[in-house]
Amino acid sequence: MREITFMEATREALDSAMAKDPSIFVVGEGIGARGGNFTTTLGLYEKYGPERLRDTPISERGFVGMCTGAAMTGTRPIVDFMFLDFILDAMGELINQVSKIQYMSSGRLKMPLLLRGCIGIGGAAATHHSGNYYPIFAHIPGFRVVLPTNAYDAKGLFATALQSDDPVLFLEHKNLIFNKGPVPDEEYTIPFGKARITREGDAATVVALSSMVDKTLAACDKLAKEGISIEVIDPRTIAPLDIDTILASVHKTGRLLIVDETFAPCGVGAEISAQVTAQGFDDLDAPIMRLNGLHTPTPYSPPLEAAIVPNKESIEQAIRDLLAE
Amino acid sequence: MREITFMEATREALDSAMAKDPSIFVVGEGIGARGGNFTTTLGLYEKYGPERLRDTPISERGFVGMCTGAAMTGTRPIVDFMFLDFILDAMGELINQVSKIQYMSSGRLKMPLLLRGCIGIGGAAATHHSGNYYPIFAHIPGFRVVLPTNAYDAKGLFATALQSDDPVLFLEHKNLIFNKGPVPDEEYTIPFGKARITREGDAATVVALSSMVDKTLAACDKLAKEGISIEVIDPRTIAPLDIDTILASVHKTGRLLIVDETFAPCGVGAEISAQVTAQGFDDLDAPIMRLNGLHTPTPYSPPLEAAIVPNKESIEQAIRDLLAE
Amino acid sequence: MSNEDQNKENLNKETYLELYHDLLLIRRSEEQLAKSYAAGMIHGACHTYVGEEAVATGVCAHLRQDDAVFSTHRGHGHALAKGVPPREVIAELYGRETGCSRGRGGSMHLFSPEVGMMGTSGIVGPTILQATGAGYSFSLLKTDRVAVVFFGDGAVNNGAFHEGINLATIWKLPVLFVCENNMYATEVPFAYASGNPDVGNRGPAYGLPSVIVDGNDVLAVYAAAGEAVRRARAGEGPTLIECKTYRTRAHSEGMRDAGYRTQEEVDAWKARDPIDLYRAYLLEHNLAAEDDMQEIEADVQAIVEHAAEFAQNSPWPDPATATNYIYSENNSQDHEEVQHA
Amino acid sequence: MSNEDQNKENLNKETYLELYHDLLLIRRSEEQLAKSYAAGMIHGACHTYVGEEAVATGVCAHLRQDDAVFSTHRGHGHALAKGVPPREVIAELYGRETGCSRGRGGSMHLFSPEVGMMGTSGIVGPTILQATGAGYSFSLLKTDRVAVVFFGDGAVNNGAFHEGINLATIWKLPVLFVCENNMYATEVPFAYASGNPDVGNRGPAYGLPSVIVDGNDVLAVYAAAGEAVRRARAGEGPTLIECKTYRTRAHSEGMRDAGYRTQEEVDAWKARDPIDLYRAYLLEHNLAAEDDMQEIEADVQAIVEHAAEFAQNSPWPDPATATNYIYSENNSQDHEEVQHA
Ligand SMILES: Cc1ncc(C[n+]2csc(CCOP(=O)(O)OP(=O)(O)O)c2C)c(N)n1
Ligand SMILES: Cc1ncc(C[n+]2csc(CCOP(=O)(O)OP(=O)(O)O)c2C)c(N)n1
Ligand SMILES: [Mg+2]
Ligand SMILES: [Mg+2]
Repeated sequence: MREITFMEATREALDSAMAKDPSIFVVGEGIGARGGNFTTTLGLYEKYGPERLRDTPISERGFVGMCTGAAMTGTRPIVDFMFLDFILDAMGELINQVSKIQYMSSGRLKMPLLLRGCIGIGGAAATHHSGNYYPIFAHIPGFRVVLPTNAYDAKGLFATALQSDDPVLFLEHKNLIFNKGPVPDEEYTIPFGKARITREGDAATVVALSSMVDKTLAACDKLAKEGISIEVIDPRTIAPLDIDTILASVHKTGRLLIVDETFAPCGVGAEISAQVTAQGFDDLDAPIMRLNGLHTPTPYSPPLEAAIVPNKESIEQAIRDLLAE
Repeated sequence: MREITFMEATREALDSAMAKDPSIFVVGEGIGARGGNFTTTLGLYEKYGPERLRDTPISERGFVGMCTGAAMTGTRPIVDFMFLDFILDAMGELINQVSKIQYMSSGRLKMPLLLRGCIGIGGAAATHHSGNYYPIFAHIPGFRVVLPTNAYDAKGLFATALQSDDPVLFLEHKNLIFNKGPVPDEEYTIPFGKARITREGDAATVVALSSMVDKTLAACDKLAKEGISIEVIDPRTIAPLDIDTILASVHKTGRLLIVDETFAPCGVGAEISAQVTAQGFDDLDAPIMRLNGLHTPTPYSPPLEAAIVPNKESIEQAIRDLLAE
Repeated sequence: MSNEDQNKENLNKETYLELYHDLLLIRRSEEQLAKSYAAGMIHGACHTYVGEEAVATGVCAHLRQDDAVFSTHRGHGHALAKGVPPREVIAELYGRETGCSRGRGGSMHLFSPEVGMMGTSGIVGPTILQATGAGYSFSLLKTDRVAVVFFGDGAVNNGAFHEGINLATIWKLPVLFVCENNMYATEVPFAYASGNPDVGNRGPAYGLPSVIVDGNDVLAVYAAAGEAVRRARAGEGPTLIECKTYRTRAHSEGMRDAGYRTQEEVDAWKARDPIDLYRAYLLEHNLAAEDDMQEIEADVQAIVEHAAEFAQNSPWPDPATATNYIYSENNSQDHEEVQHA
Repeated sequence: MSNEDQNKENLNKETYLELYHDLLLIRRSEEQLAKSYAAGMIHGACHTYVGEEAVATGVCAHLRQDDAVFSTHRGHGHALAKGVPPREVIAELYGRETGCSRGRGGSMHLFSPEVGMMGTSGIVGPTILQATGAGYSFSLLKTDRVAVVFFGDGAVNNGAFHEGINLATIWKLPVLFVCENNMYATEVPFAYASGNPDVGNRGPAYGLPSVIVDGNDVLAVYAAAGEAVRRARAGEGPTLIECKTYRTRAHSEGMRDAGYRTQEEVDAWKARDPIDLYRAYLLEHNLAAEDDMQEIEADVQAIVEHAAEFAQNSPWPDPATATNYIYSENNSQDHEEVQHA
């Protein structure tokens, strides 16, 4: 099968959806003629014009609130934040309005609002350009939160996001978006709430999020050489969260590690641990472990930056520690 | 000892601190001559005047950002949000600036910013006036997060908050602030990160947050009549979190339930569960359970509102279920 | 009445009487809600619109059902003027399943998309942006629909005002930004909270037309809104309208209303009650007869009384439905669950 | 030079030369950073100030060390003008422990409170509010210190601009709001992004004085800033100053600089290079001699070269210190930990 990048894959899904549905439009800084700082919309301005690929002023709160109203009145807006960090200026709109309007209108209004942005630590982007923040959106009712990890999933999950009448956060890790992978030409969707078992194994289960999936697989390759077989699960969406697939795996392996680049406290790993403890307690042969990035703002200097993020070696060690329990 | 309300207790701490330190000032809507929608500053305007009790326009982002700069330049601002819900418009300032400036300045700037607001579901305040949101601030590095539950603690914890050079969120549940309790006249502080064992017991440990403490104690009184003795822990601060006291209790009881009015996913209960599973696994005789408010925006109508919050009966049932495990 | 009488267009009698009907419907509904609040029938906050009726009435008279209105915490009048039945508004504040938000919202969350009432908000600011977005939809979809947002003077100092007006201006969106300047945000005077005591003179800073109107003069509001709606439908872009008006009751029911404004000030504004002024104006200029108006007064009285009864007799929402409607996918399914519950 | 030459006050020779020195120090430092970036010595983004030096230079010439400057993602020039040593700026971009933020910040997070450089921000907007807060501190503490914020045209459409300017105005805070209008936010033209192509004419909307200045004329900036600083120190409140200027390099180093502006436009502005203009002006009016300036040029060259060497030879931060400084309580203790690590 042909191989294209993660970002090309989402662009394909976006292009075909925009061709079919004239009510879809995109707003963001530099997403017009420039095609997006991360090439999210490259080539689409020429096809769909300035009204549907709308360059904006630096008014994150303003255009999120605007797109909220647009989604209430018959169009399907996409907000392209470039760096997800900029979403924080729009938190009031998102938590008090976007996530609540379907409920407060007793379902008579829909909220087909797609929010996308690049997340993640890397490239000495420093603390204003390396946020993750997805646990916040998993905490708040009303959102769908997608963490795609490869080109194939990116296309299918983005297609699903484009069809959703709920607000969706589509969060693309900076270190993944230019990775290539096999992607079918035809359109397809991947349902939210269905995890992918990325690697089968029976000694332990590792749930890895976003950029941690590839690093975990690399660690598992190494361990496999010693005959240690690890099961790796990529939830793909954290809201909804496919806890059943995780529970089934833990039932098989008896051991669970959650690897996440972002902060541990009140994070996704905590939620998964709490659910597995509550529902799979008797399956556990060892304490559930978490491996997270350090609980700190992101430093700029490369040696500091490298020190705060889990890597192949620290993941391998965490798995060994879990097996030793 | 004399009994005063929770809010009177914080006002006492605020008044004596403002009398001593002329660099402390308060901003908010209606906190001047009116004395605050929740009487947070009643009587202080007459003593300290308009510059130190500063009524503001409806510019939450603006005055939070302003107080960030003030805290960087030698004063000690207090932001009084009235309802905490309004803090969401200032999330960019809080997460990208307030929580990071000490770090980015390598500790050469301090951030003595005290943020207070009323939280909680009740009184048909509906979804824009009943937010809790504290798990978000526990997730982000850099904040201290305080959930006082009675008048005595409120005075001592507020005094500590007033001395802190870190940003502190002091979150007062609407249903607690007018409760009376014994409070010494003299000044005292209560350190952050020290839980209170509100009730001793050995059959199970219940960690209860904010408004859930009193409801849990009521449920435990009922169970006590049947000879069931439950230990109840009030963490008082969730960042820092006193996990040692919780672990010690679970070591004794072998069973843990966390009761929290707000959302379960990626919440404080999940964090406590994950830490206890990781560090106290061998002490557990049963799965750790959580009882949370339902994962939904807050409805207005009283019967709906009552249906989404844990109460004495549902807590009692949750404890019985835990003991039956 | 106002000194711009001369430059008032002549309307037909029906219109004059419809305006009177709407003014009165809002006033009597608010008076009913105040009574209900005192009687403990309303469970949360209740911000009445008494004294400001001319603004919603004069603006909404130009709107079609497929136009969109966005409002504030003080939104009962806007909902009624846009055509939400009084019984649904009152039932909502009573917390009943028959309310316009099915009891989910209460006073500050009134939704009735069926008639273009797109919502009120307990948070000051956001609906300014949402109206801008409705304007974006209407222009992208090539319709001539318009969006209107009502907001208080308190919202003017909020970033939402700045960002929303700029976005609507640079993209020429069909939006009316209607500021109800009643001089106070709760008890904080606008003259204290803003470096500029006016709002309707800020158009040049943004590049859109702006006007200052006597908000207690329904015909002055009607005239200004008419021109702004015409511009919007014609694709000429947004307009900022400041209506100078006054809230004659407390900020919200049950709240102390002292210490921030003088009795003289309140009395002076009561003497300019928009309904009294308009009624006198119609008679003085023989635009309507005493009986016409008495007939309307009787009709409105009956409507509001029946609405209150309807609300009083309406069922409470089923607690088993408390988590319905959070996600679109689940809505139908949730209903199922409820039935089987 | 500019057509307001006549109304320029006469400064003493030292001042003229200091301005020249500062202009040049910024230019040469930026040129060094551009070289370092190309050489891979800079790890994150690098937004240069080339072409805009007259703004920071003309404003900061009036500031004391105890005055506060807040800046943006394009902040090297502001830091240097406020007195941060070039070696600390360059070392910071190199990610070294000797940088002004100890390597934690990089280009967009320059902190040097010791000299009143209170920070740059990778997020557009917040420092406008922080400067307002510094003004609040200075006025509450009854000092005559002033706060200055530099921000781009892109920040003008952000709510922070609106809320910050209003707060500073109603409380008469000692703040200079200095907009560096270089006509683009990355590649989005201000003329597209704002309904009003000017910023310096917005004072009346807020109730504070505002002016439009030629941002490539250091003496024009110096004059406008001088009056604004005087007002601020005298307790007369804030001023909004728009400096029309231009960025002659790409938005950030390594970024494609095409498709949004014409070569003619770039050339026209290069022909008005603020340093060339000023140098010519000084000679023409016999305000300084050729040797004076050559001496400064040699000094600056040496300073910058040594700064780059210093940075190059500086140690990296210790990874064991990656979580220091998050909480004030722990800072000293963290240091301990580090020593024992
Ligand atoms: C963002 C936000 N901050 C504070 C409040 C609390 N609050 C409710 S109404 C109000 C005053 C609003 O004044 P204005 O906008 O003039 O409307 P009015 O009540 O005068 O009609 C305030 C401060 C709020 N609802 N939202
Ligand atoms: C809130 C926010 N949104 C978007 C960005 C991305 N961004 C970085 S610089 C920039 C353009 C800034 O333009 P301007 O304010 O005019 O400053 P200039 O770069 O022209 O000096 C943008 C959009 C950001 N840093 N912060
Ligand atoms: Mg008002
Ligand atoms: Mg610019």
